[in-house]
Amino acid sequence: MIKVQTANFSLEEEVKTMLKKNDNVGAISSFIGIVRNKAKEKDLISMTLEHYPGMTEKMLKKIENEALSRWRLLDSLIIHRHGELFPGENIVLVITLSKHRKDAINSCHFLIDWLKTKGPFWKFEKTKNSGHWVEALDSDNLEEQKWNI
Amino acid sequence: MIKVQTANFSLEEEVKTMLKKNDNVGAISSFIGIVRNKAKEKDLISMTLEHYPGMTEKMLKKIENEALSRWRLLDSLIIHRHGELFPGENIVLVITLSKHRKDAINSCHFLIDWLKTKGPFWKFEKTKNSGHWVEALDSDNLEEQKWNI
Amino acid sequence: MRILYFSWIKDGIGKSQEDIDLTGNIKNIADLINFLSEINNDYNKVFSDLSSIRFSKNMNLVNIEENIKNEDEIAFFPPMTGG
Amino acid sequence: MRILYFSWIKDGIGKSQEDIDLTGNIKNIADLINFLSEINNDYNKVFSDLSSIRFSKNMNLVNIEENIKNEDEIAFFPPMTGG
Repeated sequence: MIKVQTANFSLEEEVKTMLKKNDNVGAISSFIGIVRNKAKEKDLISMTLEHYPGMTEKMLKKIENEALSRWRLLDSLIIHRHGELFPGENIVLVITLSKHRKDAINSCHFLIDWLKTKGPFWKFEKTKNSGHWVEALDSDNLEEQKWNI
Repeated sequence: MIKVQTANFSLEEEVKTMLKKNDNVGAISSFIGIVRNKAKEKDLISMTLEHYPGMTEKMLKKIENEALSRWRLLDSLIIHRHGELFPGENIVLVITLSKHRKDAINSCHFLIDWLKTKGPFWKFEKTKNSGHWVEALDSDNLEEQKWNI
Repeated sequence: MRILYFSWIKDGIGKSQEDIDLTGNIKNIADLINFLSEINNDYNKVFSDLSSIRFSKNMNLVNIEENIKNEDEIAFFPPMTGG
Repeated sequence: MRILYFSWIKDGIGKSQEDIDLTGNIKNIADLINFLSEINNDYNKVFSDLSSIRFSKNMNLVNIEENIKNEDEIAFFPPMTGG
């Protein structure tokens, strides 16, 4: 399942919901991305995530299907927030459920690497006296390329 | 931090506690291992985890330190339960916190691979008419060897 | 044709979307960029370094030679950075 | 010397631990295994296939040539399988 929303999420609630729907789960991997309180050594006031409504959902669905086809997963979830977020707030949640640990761990890693470079989001960091759009990192591209999408 | 205990754990509670202690967290990776309801196609009644008190804590502490030296982590937690556990019950929890996602994800993966082959635990699976000790898997050894410990 | 702009491209042009009527000589994304670049100096500046701009047609990433029609939705944005 | 047994080794021998006094000719783990194997048929059976047995001395994994003293705690167990 994928959700693109402004609201916060609860890891425990989402895990509970997924466990109710799925039988014989042996492994749960999760990843949470959080707004840090520094942006390039400066105190961050907020981070605003802009996205492309419609395309975001389409691309997240596509990559979730890719994960489901590559690994033996019982279930998966991607929640990505948008809007203005403050330091310490959750940005993104990925959860994968499988029988065996390898499938859950690798697919979770794959999904988060992919989101970094292919999720149609752009981040504006507001600091005390200025603001700037976050540039994509080459290192993120290298991470993502190892999955051979 | 490491904990070896019979009691259950709460992912959300542990994450909250770790977030309170740590500043500027950008990434949280977690893994939960759960008792499945089948053992070699038979219905599982329970899985009893035996361990070597003292050695378990010592080895878990050692590998946690190894993870902290290999990756830039803000915090880490390993909780491993022992005793008789029933299908659907939690067995193990690994949580890693870092600024950047790569450190949290890779160290979490490392810790769970290591626990599979080097955690001094032995599992007894009880099924309807019998019981057996779970054999270590060669595939788990291969997974663990890639970390070059 | 509906055109969408995101991130610093939106800021540079000063709008997040606009509708234009495709003229016959705009066949692909490259043609569209040339057309937009001539509107004024803001557009010209935004499209001066194409290495940092990505394009989509109807919500699919495409390259600069992609053919376009008046019914398509085109978007311009920097490299994505979610997660 | 305190000796601990785990998993099917414990089941096979019928106890989880025992104390023995090391005699002078037991210098290492291999000697200890030979000594234990002669106690009775249960021990003999357990120690018949050493490829599936691991050893620790004072809670550190060691190999079969490891020297041992009367003060050491030795444990025998199958390959570990946590997580």
